[in-house]
Amino acid sequence: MTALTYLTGGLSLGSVYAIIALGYTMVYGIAKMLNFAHGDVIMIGGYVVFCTFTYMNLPVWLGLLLGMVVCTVLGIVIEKLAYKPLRGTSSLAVLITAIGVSYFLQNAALLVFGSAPKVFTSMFAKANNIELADGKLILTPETIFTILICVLIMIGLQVFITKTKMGKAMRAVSEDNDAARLMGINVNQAISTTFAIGSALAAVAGVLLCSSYPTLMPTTGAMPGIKAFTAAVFGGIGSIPGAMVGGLILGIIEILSRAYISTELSDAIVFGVLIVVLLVKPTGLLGRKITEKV
Amino acid sequence: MIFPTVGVNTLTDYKGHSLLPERDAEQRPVLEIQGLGIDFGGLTAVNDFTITLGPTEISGLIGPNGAGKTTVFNLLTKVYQPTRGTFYLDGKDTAGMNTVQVNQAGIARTFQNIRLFDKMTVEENVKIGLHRDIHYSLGGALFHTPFYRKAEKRAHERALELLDIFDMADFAYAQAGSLPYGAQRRLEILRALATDPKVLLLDEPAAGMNPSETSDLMEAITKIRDTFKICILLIEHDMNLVMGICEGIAVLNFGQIIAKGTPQEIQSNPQVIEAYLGRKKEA
Amino acid sequence: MKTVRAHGVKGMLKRALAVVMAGTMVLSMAACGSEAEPAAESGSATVKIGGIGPLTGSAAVYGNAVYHGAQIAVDEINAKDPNFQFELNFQDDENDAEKAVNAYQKLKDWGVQLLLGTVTTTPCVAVSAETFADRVFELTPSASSTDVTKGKDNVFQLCFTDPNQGTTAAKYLVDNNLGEKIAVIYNNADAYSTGIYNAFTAELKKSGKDVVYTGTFSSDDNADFSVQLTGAQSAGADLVFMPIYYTPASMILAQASKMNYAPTFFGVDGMDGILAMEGFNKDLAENLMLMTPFNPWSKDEKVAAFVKTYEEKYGETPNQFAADAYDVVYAFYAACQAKGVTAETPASDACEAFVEYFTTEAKFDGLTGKGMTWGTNGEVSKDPVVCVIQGGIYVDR
Amino acid sequence: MNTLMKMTKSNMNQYKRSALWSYGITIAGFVIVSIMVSAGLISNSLQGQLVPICAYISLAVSLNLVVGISGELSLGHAGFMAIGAFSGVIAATLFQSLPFLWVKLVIAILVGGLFAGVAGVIIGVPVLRLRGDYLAIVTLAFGEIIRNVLNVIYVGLDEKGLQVSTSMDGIHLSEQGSMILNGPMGATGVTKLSTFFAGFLLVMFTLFVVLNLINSKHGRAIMAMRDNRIAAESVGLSATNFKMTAFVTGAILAGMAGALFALNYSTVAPVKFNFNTSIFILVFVVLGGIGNITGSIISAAVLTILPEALRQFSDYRMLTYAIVLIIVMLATNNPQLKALTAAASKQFKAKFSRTRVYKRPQKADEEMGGTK
Repeated sequence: MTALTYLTGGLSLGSVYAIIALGYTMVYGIAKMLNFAHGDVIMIGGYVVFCTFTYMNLPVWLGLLLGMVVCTVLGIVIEKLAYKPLRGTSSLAVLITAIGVSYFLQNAALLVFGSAPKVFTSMFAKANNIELADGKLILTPETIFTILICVLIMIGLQVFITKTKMGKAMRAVSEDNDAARLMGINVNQAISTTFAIGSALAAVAGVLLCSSYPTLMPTTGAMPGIKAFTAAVFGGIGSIPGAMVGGLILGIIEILSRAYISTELSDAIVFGVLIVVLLVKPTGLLGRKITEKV
Repeated sequence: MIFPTVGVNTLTDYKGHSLLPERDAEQRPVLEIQGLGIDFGGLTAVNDFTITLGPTEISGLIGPNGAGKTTVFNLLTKVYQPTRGTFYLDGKDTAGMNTVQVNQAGIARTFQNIRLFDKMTVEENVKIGLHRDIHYSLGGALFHTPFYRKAEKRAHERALELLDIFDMADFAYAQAGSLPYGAQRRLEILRALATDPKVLLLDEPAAGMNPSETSDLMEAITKIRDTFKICILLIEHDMNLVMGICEGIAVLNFGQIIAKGTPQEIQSNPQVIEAYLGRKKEA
Repeated sequence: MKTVRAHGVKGMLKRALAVVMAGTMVLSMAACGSEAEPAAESGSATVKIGGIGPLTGSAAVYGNAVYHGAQIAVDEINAKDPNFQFELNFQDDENDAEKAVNAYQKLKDWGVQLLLGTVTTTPCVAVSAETFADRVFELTPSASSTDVTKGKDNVFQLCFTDPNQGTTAAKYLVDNNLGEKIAVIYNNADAYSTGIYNAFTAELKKSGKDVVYTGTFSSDDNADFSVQLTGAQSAGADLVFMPIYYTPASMILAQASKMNYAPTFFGVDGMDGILAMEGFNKDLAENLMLMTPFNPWSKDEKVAAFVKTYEEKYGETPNQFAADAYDVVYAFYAACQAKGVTAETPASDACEAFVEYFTTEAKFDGLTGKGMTWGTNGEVSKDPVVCVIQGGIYVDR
Repeated sequence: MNTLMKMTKSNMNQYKRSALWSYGITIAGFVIVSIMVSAGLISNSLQGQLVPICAYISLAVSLNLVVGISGELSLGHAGFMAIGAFSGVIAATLFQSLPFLWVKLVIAILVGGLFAGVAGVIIGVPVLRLRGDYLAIVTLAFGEIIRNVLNVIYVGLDEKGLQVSTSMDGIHLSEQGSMILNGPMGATGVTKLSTFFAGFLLVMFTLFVVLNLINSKHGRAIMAMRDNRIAAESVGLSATNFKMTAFVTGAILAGMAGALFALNYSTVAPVKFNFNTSIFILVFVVLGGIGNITGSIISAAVLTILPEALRQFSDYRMLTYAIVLIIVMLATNNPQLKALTAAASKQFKAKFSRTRVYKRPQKADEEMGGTK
């Protein structure tokens, strides 16, 4: 039974990674940039929703909506001010700028919200645990809802990018920026939309992250951000189902290695598995093979 | 000379079927390609590509756009591993070799969309081709020992010699990317030549050149063949060049060889005229 | 608490505005390239106290608490004593040894006479090596490792040392028969936590008891504790010792409650502050035991006054970091009075005088203990207090 | 025209020219700062940063070898720094009894470089099989693994020799013994050995190695691989060998810098060498210009001082740092601004330089080969 308990713990952690990884993979897939500030947008989303709960006493759905709006606006503003001017330059320059944005968001949050950690009230505080096998195996509502929402978002995104006009434009941009422009696609608009969606997802991810692990600090987004990014690469960055699968597997590996091998070395093991996977499948579990034209 | 090897499996058979000038007929072919083919996701890009080249001949590979000419080059340099068939270089089977090994075995190439090392100087581009001919260790490199100095000096002289072929020694220190288009093409040829190949593959060497540059190039290609005693296979759309210097020509259409022969034979081949020449507009 | 919240909203908006202002300021500064002098309100001669601690980064909460606590003490003293003025210059070290040494050098340029800090252990070890060489007196409110003071006669601690806390905690548990089976969850990437853990297990072994389960985590992933808690639960532990800070502890309590696991939780001084966390469900901490020198709900007059001022000024309940820092400043004040240290005293003279004072005559009453004295090794001697949380406040045991 | 060509021919090798700049700036910086120090013109704050600045310059230059020259984005450089730092500290403690400070320092730095180099080989083999962003994420992973593993390494020393274990319980020291490495607490009570002069020498050594490597057949091959892998392979250069050379050299130099850095403080903990530090070093490289060694030197020095210089902003210090970072990145990389500066420098060059620049005719960006 303990093994199953660990497994559910892994699912719970993995589902949080998965939902953050979706945002990473979305932005990487289309804008071809590693948005290292994504974890911090999640943190901002968490704070905004925290404020709506604690200070304004808004209902859950309204708070979430507000958080999504704020994050979306934030995402678009960041994209316009910091990333767009660098479009077409070396990806390293964009990477460093993203890190600058990440520093900025963390320190801005520190000044605005203070350094003291806040405790986030779970969105699902009113729901009950599901207890199986005489209470030995417990599934928290956070885990169940995170996985459900993650699957819904995954399907939604998949439908969006395959079926809608904007989604198709985004895919075209991801395939070939210049060709897409020549075909009359507004590349800037497509990338902005990508950031908007990614940031809105960040708000959702922030709420789910903080519901499962309720401490909120200016650095809250940093480590889950890196882990989720690893998950996205693990699953094949750019692939939407890959992010989901990568996140879940990474969470389970992390918890199991903590439980059965070493709590000290669990991070090393997670990263070790990532390395092995990439050596066997250089573009991740569900990633597409890239060939260079000669 | 492009020679049909259908039914010819051994190298000794080659002599008997050679249509080459005397000088190559007595020698073993340098490149023997047998039934080479590749599929991309079920689509056959090149199929049953079979030709044989003598050690000092200049041959042409022509065909309409999309016929698979560059793919043949990519197969010969193992940028793509062939789905079917193989080729022998100087009698040695190349199956299982990669790009690097094929070059070390003696095949060098140029690229249709020039692939120079743009940010480096002209001389350095040639020196990179000379790499395996420059002998000093990593220690020599890190501490610039006398071995390093001597070897670098020799390499420098050799690079200038090569540059002289196209009269480019004066541009030795210019950035390769800043050269005019035609000069870049010539530099790429020199870089390939620097690796001391037995077979030189030129992918549209005259593209973007004006007629006078092209005629200089024709002269230079012949000169290179004469000086270095190597086999040259080129892809070219400029029919004056192809008909002017090639001793044998293979015509490719939809990945299949539709004709092989001397320039005269090709010019009068009705299939070729229909598939290729007939549609060609004089530029 | 309501007033605190109202303050919070307003404060936040204010601070948000300030961030925007800062951005504009940077731009305008870049444009005209002017140099802003640090805001020094130097009217009369002041004794210069330098402070170092993390004001940004993941440990910012501790540094800010120290900064705020010390500032309150400085303001009080300056208001009270017209003949004696302190000036506090507090520098950020991001909880990094390199940055802490940089901050210290900056303070030297400023003319620091007394050093309050540094707040966290690793930076403190690095800085104390410098102050030892420079002969600058250093009293840390919270860096509790013995490495901080080892071999340095000028460095003193106001908090308990880690081994001291670990040993005391183990003794207390055994003497009061608090747990049959004891588990430990600690942060193995943190000097403070590891130090207490090592002393704790060593002491426990002496009394013939064993730890049934040890779970570790590292600062970076203090998010998921399901493995550690499941481990403790399946080992049948009825007491979980947590020599960790309150942020991860709050997570542990929340997750344990979800798992229906309710052993006795026992924390150390790092646990103080858990009740002040905004949004924390205090029911989770019911019956949590902790060793803390500071109880904000204490009836003590001085404590009540400090808590009131702190809440008014910073909108949150002070924790032991703030109280320790407050005490450090008052200890400085007492020493200055006793040894006649003034703005003119060079740092090295002040250092020798203070070393003598602290090792011989000092007997200091503060918020975090009565009759504190110091040994030549720099360690403080004061009584540990074990509290239990009941009804959302600390109750002495 | 003809004379111009002749001049081009006799022009100095571009690497030699940039090498002269790098050495020149380093030496000039050292001389000026040394004079200022002896004249007492320099603040404690700046003086305290001299050794870390030297360490960061070495780190930036060595990372530039990997990122700029070899063209592989490495996000785990701090890992090599960590290995150098801790092995250096252990070596310095082991050789405590040797007479001269500088002998101990040199040994520590060499040991640091050696261990980091070994790690570089072990890590390089799998890492360099990957490409692009996947390679970057694997270097990040290795950086984190190194730090994670260092967190569980305990090293003690007594008269019987070194003891190494993965936990405190595994070390049984005699009375005279002491711990050198204490897991997550790292090393405490380190004797400070590093000096500004030693730092200067390490920077010079780093420059010597990196610049010589660049200006050799190995360096050309490394850059060829970076600029156009397919073309490089077509002339018979095998990718992994040369990338490995750059990667391991970078690791060794980072390890040496790590040892210098660690021996400047009385304590060093694994947490120092986290992802943020790797990024910090990468920022130097990117801001100084990818592949530009002189740029790395300047940006490492400036960006190390900057957060300290921003202390006057107190609460807004790190926020200001972030804003400055973003603005500088935008200013130096925005295509429009870049075109402007390029035009200016071209005019400058036309006046003062003898380098011949040909304008490349606009060619249609035709894709190669009709077939795929």
